[in-house]
Amino acid sequence: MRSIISILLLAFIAWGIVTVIGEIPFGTEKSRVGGHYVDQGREETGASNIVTSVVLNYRGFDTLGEVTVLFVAAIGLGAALATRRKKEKREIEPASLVLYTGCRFLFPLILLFGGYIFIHGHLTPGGGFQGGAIVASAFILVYLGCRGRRISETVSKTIESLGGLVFVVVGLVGLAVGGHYFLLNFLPKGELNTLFSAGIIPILYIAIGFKVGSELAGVIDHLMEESE
Amino acid sequence: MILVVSLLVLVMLLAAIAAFFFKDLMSAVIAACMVSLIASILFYFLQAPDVAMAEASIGAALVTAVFIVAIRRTERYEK
Amino acid sequence: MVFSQVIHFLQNHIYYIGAFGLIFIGLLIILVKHNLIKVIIGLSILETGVNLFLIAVGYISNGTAPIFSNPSVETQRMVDPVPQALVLTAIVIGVAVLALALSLAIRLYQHYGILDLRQIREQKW
Amino acid sequence: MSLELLLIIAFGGAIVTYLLGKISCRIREGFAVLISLSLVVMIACLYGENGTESIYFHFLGLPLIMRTNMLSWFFAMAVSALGALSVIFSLNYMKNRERTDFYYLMLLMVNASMLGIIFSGDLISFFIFWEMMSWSTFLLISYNRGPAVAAGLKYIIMSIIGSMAMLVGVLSLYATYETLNMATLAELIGSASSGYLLFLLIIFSIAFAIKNALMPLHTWLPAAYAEAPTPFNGVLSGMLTRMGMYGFLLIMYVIVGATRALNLGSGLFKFHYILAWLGAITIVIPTFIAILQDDAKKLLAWSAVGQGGYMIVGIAVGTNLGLSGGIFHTLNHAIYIVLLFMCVGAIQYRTGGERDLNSLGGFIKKMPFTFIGTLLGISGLVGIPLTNGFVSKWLIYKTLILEGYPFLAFAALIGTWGCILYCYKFIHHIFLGQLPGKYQNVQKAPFSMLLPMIILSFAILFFGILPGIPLKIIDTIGTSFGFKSMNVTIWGIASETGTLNTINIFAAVLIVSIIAWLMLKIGPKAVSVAQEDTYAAGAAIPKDKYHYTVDFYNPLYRMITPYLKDFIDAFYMKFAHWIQSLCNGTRRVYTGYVGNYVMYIVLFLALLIFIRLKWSL
Repeated sequence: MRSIISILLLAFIAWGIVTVIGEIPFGTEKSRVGGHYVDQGREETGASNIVTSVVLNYRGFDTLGEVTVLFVAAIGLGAALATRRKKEKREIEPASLVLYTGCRFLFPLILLFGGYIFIHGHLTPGGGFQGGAIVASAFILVYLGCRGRRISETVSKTIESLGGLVFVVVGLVGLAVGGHYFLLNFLPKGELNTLFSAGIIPILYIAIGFKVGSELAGVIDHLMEESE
Repeated sequence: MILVVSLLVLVMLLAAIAAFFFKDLMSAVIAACMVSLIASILFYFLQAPDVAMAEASIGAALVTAVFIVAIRRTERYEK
Repeated sequence: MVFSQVIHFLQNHIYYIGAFGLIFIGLLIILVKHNLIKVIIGLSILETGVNLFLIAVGYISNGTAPIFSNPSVETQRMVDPVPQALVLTAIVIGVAVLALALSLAIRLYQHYGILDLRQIREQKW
Repeated sequence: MSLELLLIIAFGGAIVTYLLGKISCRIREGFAVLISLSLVVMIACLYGENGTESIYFHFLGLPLIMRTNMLSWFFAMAVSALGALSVIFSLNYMKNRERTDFYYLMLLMVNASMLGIIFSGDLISFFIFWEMMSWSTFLLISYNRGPAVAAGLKYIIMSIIGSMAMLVGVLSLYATYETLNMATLAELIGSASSGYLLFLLIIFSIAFAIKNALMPLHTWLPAAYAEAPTPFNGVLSGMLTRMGMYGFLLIMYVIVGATRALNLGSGLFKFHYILAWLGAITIVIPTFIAILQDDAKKLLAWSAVGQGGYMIVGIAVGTNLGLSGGIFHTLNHAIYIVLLFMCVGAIQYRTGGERDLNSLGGFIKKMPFTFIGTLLGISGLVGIPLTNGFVSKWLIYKTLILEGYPFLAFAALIGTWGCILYCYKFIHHIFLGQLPGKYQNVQKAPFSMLLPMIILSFAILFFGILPGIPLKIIDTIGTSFGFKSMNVTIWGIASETGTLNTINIFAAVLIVSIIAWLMLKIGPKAVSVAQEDTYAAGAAIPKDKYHYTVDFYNPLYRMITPYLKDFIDAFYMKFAHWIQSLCNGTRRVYTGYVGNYVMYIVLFLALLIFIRLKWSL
């Protein structure tokens, strides 16, 4: 009964949307702000990747909020799953030798790849969030493959806090130097398409990369804590 | 080109419908993972490599891992 | 003739169809299913659909990705970077929210031993 | 003597008392007594200062003003004196209780904020002190845990309703006149339309009627009185509840002015008529509810509601006699109700908190001073000549008869009859009758409890025999409101409207009592017989079996109980249940099931699409 009503309602809404969607032509330029970013972005921010310059420079404050949401979600998850830890540790069946070695071998490579992604965020596709996720996936690999090995909680918390701190401090320095707005790009822009360009963007993306990586790794850690 | 895209969309929708019907939550999660993966390919076709990368690494990998961990801590079959 | 019409239709609408298909399937899962984890799966599918729709709206025909990786792209049009930045943000927030929701689901399961929303009566505010 | 200093001493003394309590109990108690006594002395020094104003602070751009005049001196004197006596009474009563530091802090805080209310010369500081008083009272009422918390909650909810109504009035005054200084407002308000004045009076009356427990809004009072710590009951019933009276005087006679306030409305529906009739209802119904009570504190609480009606009737009638009667009754009622609560407190202190009238009895031999105090207290409450209650009730009756309100006078008379019944029940059930076996070893009340009781007993007689002293002050207040003077003499009143001469009454009572004493002396001596001999014909029955203070007014109970359930409380409860079921209906929509919420969203979307397709907006 409920499913029939739901399907009928959704079909009605779908029909309504079909009548509307024809008015949104596919593949045309719809906003001018995107054009402006594309045209002026390189001169204004020095980053080759316009998405990066939007995320970290034009809309940097939003990103700070996003990082905060991530942080709050991680805290909430920790709070929701916080239980009194059981003293006795169950015997964990070790993984096979091949898996264990493979994971240990792959782990630094994945970390390296993640680092590459977020260091080159202003030049190539990718950036702090993607790189951070890749770093976190390396930790998932370790959790699943090499059982019993964990990242130390203090270390992950420290890295995470430092990442957030760097973001805020760089933004505040920009505010202090320029006096106009938060996250002012106060460092020299450098030469386009080189690693040391785009001012504060690589610094911020590295900070975000560390922060997101440690945060997501912490989330996984919390989730897996008792299941093992 | 457009036929490839159409095929991908079709597969994606089928995977989503499969996620609706599977009683085994693990299978449903894998179907959802497939949806994310194909979505990331579509993002790449739409000239959004950043998003494609994020969707592939986060949507397809991390979310699936989180789901699997959660299912292991609860129960596997939808009653 | 019919074939070219179909091609034309697909070219204009296939991404929208995919996006809204995902949205409606996600909504349907949330509306109909009672299992909490299934509901969260539906949420994730819905979110993917919304992201796909946003990127599709920002697409410009024959545009390139908004990255000046080599000098040859300078002459071409680029797709809108703003929806991409938004969606990038949305994906990351999505995974955080999803993880939080799942942790709450785990907590509920620990407390009630069940994931069926209809049978968890005390969760009324 | 500046008023700022007075308030600083009052509030600072409360806080210092709390801090001293962390060091030593004895220092704290000594300091609390010292502070409250010094407040009495300082306020006494303010006598005769009139109209002095001083700005002590700026709040949101509004000057906060303090001022003195005779009205505030009168109330401040009563507040500080009764507060000091209550503090002295608390010394023994509160010993060995927990959280005594907090108790003293809040008691002194209530006193200080009442002084703030009385001395404030603008409405915003009036409101601030009013709120401070309400909240510290709430904390004190809830001091004993358990049912006290519920009582306190009831009090604070009604109090908040009242203060919000008052805030609306204050803001509307500010919006109209851009000042909240009472003196300036009193001048400016002369030009206001009578509709606006009616609105003002009604909106302020809600606040003050709640505080003064006027009939439809009295429901907080019995529970609060019954559950509050007994030494605080004195302050609560004596002065705090009567802040509502002060408010009525302030808004009716100080701000709006007597001539305007007494002419609002038309025909029978004049504002002050309706107020007087509410007062009359408040006299009759709670008095008879008081008869039904078996709990000593509840009985006094309902009695206090009833006596509040006399004051309202007195000031609402609006002549110089009535006004004097109302104000004087406020003072008198404060004196004897504090005394009666202290007596109950002494009984409770010695019996371990017993306040059920049916299980007490025969304390006359054990606690003679408390008995004499209670006797004088109920004499004042009933209005027996030579006690202060007589004078104020006489003034009110006289006014009602002179001004031609026979029905109001009849209501007041019925109230007095009922008053006699419950007063006799009160004293009989506690002091007369059979002493229950378990209380054989009860001792006299300690001196720190007896001292305030003795002082108050003397005050009852003093104001009863020499009513001229307070009436002189009250006459000054009345003339400052624009009423005619009453020609007060020290023995009473000697004017053409009414003559009261307590010297004659005193002489008459003296002669009668001498005759009675002589008759007792001359007539045959009574032989004292052991109670067992007459009651059980010599057969040995345990003493507790013939405890005859139960079911005292049984026929009367049966007659009036069906009519006098606390129907207003029941009405409020019914209203609350109705609201609750309404909210439960809402909860059927918000079920806590995710699917339903999403369904609402989808339905709303469908509605939007339907509207768009239908009218193609």
